[in-house]
Amino acid sequence: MNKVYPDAKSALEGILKDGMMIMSGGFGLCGIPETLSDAIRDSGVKNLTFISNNAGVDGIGLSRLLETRQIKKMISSYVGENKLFAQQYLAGELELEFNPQGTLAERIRAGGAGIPAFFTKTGVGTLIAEGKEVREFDGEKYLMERSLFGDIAIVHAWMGDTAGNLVYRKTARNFNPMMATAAKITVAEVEHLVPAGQIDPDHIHTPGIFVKRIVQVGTAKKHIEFRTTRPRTAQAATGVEV
Amino acid sequence: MNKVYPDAKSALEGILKDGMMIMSGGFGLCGIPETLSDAIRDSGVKNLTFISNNAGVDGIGLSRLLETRQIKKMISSYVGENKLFAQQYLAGELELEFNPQGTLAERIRAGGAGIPAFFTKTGVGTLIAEGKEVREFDGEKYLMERSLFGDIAIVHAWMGDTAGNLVYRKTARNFNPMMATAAKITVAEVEHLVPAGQIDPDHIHTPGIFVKRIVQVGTAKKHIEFRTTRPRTAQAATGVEV
Amino acid sequence: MAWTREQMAARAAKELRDGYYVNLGIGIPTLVSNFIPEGIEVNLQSENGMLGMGPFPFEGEEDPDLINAGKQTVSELPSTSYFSSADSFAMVRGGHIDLSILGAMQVAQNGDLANWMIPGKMVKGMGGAMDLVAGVKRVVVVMEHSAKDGPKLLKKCNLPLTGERVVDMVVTDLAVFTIDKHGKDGMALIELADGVTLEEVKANTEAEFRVALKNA
Amino acid sequence: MAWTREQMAARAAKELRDGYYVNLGIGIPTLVSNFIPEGIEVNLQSENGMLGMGPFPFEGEEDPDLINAGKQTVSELPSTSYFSSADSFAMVRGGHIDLSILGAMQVAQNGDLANWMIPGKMVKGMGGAMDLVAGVKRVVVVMEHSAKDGPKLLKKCNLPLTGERVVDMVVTDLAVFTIDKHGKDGMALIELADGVTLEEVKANTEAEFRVALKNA
Repeated sequence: MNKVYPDAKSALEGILKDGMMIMSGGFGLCGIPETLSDAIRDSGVKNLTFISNNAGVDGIGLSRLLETRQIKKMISSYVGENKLFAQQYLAGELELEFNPQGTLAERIRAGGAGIPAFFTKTGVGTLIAEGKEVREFDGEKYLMERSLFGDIAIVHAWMGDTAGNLVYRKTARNFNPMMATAAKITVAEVEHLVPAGQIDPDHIHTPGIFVKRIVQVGTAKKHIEFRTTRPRTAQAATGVEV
Repeated sequence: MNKVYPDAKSALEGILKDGMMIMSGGFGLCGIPETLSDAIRDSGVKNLTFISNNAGVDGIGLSRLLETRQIKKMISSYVGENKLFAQQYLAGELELEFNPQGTLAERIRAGGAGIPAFFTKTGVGTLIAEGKEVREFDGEKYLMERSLFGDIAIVHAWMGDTAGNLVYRKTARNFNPMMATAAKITVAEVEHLVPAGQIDPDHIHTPGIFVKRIVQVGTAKKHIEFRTTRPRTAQAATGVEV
Repeated sequence: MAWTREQMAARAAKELRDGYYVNLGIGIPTLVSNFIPEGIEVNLQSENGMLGMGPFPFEGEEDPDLINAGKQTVSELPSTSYFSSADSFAMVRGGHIDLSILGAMQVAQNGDLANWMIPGKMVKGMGGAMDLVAGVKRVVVVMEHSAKDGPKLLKKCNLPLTGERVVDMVVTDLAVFTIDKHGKDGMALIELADGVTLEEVKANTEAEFRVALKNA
Repeated sequence: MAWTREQMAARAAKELRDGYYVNLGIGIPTLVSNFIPEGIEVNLQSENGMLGMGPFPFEGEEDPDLINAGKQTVSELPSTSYFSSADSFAMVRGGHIDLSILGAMQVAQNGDLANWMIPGKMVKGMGGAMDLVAGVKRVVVVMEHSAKDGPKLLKKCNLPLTGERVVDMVVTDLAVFTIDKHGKDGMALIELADGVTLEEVKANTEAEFRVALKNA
């Protein structure tokens, strides 16, 4: 059962359709499956709903599918980085569903885990609660949230093997592991592809069962959104602004 | 903030009380926090409720707290290995709540994750559904299950560091990671204790935030419940019975 | 002449497809792994937290930290990964496992399954059985056709259920049946074991079934 | 004379305790990490999936895979661990984080908080703010006492809420208040900034509050 594809285009072949719902990993520009989202752009498929914490920044990531108007709707927690997004939204050309970030993450996790709905304190008494069931447990109010499940998921990992096992690197992990579990077909792009057996099985973040197709993309497309540093002479203060 | 204790007794000092609810990791005899459960036995604390997938086998693990009648109630998925358990249960001396294994795991995960209740297909139309809300989502029936949260959790890990970060080994991981998140105070026993910074942060299974106390116990207390092997001359058949 | 345990396992193994992720129960289902058809790659899941379960270890290589859901020592494969019980049952419940092959005490003609308790006897617990039958895409039961006290394929189970409308196929020592668990086609006899007659199957089956024998 | 941004951050930092796990918002809250009291060890959580967040990296050591929730490059510490967004917010929602320090547009006297949208203006999204205020054990707001168009400490927020009854303490450039968010003690003024008078605070605050000044 071969899971390895030679490039992003072939890894997406036969599974893209107009109007489909796509999970796309990443937080900001960190850990986004940019090679795969660019290939979705190139495919020309349209009227897409994307579930993604953010919408890229102008010219990078999902923003490139906004340019071509292939995206009909976004389910996100924050889109503040993206001017094109704001324009299309204000012009009524783009639907938007905001989810609190933790609720979004948990809805995706629930989708992959066969849990159709769960309760959370997040959003009680806010606009997010509109139209949702509110229920008390042990004297506290909670909202019922439904799960999310995509037609396909695209994720980015640091390393993958031929069995589809994935390892993420540092904060590039973010939404990728849950999304990998929450779609009919998950396609993974990896910086490094190795034969099965090369990754310590205790270090695997996403077991191969969740990954149907895998493609090696190298490390070229990695971006820094806000480059913050401290000078080498400065004293090491935690999180200091410079 | 020191988390390291010299032995199991001191690691449990001041936190044990009669009648408390204790989460205890492990599956069968694999990955059980036996040094800590033995120390709970030695403390003499009683009327305990244990949440544990199994109840040890006669003479090992939680079974030793059955011998001393310190356990009032078990919340488990399978207790078939334990003759003493059967005796006490049939004599009406022990309460028992069976949970499907996946429901048990998810109730614990929910407890640690601030989710008071969730829906699952598991157990619909069975004895497990008695007294539980049944609800349809997209034409399928689901049960509502409540979360579990303990007074303390005891877990066993392969390696830990002074910041409380834990790494489990192979199938000894099982219930330990969720239980570590689902109690007011989590005490971890580890085979190997290292200074913070020695474990690759991408390999950590339980972040230190969940572990209040940690004690090194070595590898002496590890048991095999069913020793199944194949002779070196045999052909390598998967899962072959010998 | 009915099928042996090995023949039943071999028949169940014909349900495997290349690339399948499969969970095998204890007993005859475990034997299925000895009959995986040539050229087919199957990945075994063990619900205690392992994907890519290998065979029993060589003598002297048993590892207390490496067991299957039956608490037996097993070994690793190149594809192996480990995960928590929560992640394992998320995988099960979420429908990611293609096939579960397990034993049963009773199966009803609508797909109801009973395999975890007998009232009045000491109850050991359901372990992961309820999660597996509710969550796995396709459930194949492998069991003896009859118990000492009568048929096991019933109109309605009289033992407490493990799951409601969950069984897709039953392989016994006498025959193979399919069950349309969500639809209205009910139960169908699709194969007879070598040398077994239709009359013999009818005599030992309480459940109502259509006869839909292949190559008959 | 009101407090500077640095003085506000320093005051908020006094709420830190040894061993605390803390989430800091963007802006003034970020500055709090510069004022961690001597002898106290605090662990910073970044909700995108990191515990044990270190300072900005040295020039040339920026790593695109290592950012905080504000998408800024940061560095690792010996205690660092990484995890998924689901695990990160399980940590937040489950009440495992001791303290969250964050900015606000408005705070009401019952602890209601508004900090994510202004109707009629482009909405950027709430990110993780709603989860943090609902889940973290104790929430401290650090903000300017007044906006250009009037008070920010109100009887009732008129902007859409981020959370209902979630704020425990407010540090402004003029004063420090506590809020009994679940009880009936309401809001209390407990400190004045250097050189600020009670009258000045009263004139700039719409919310009703008790005066309970320490060492006054």
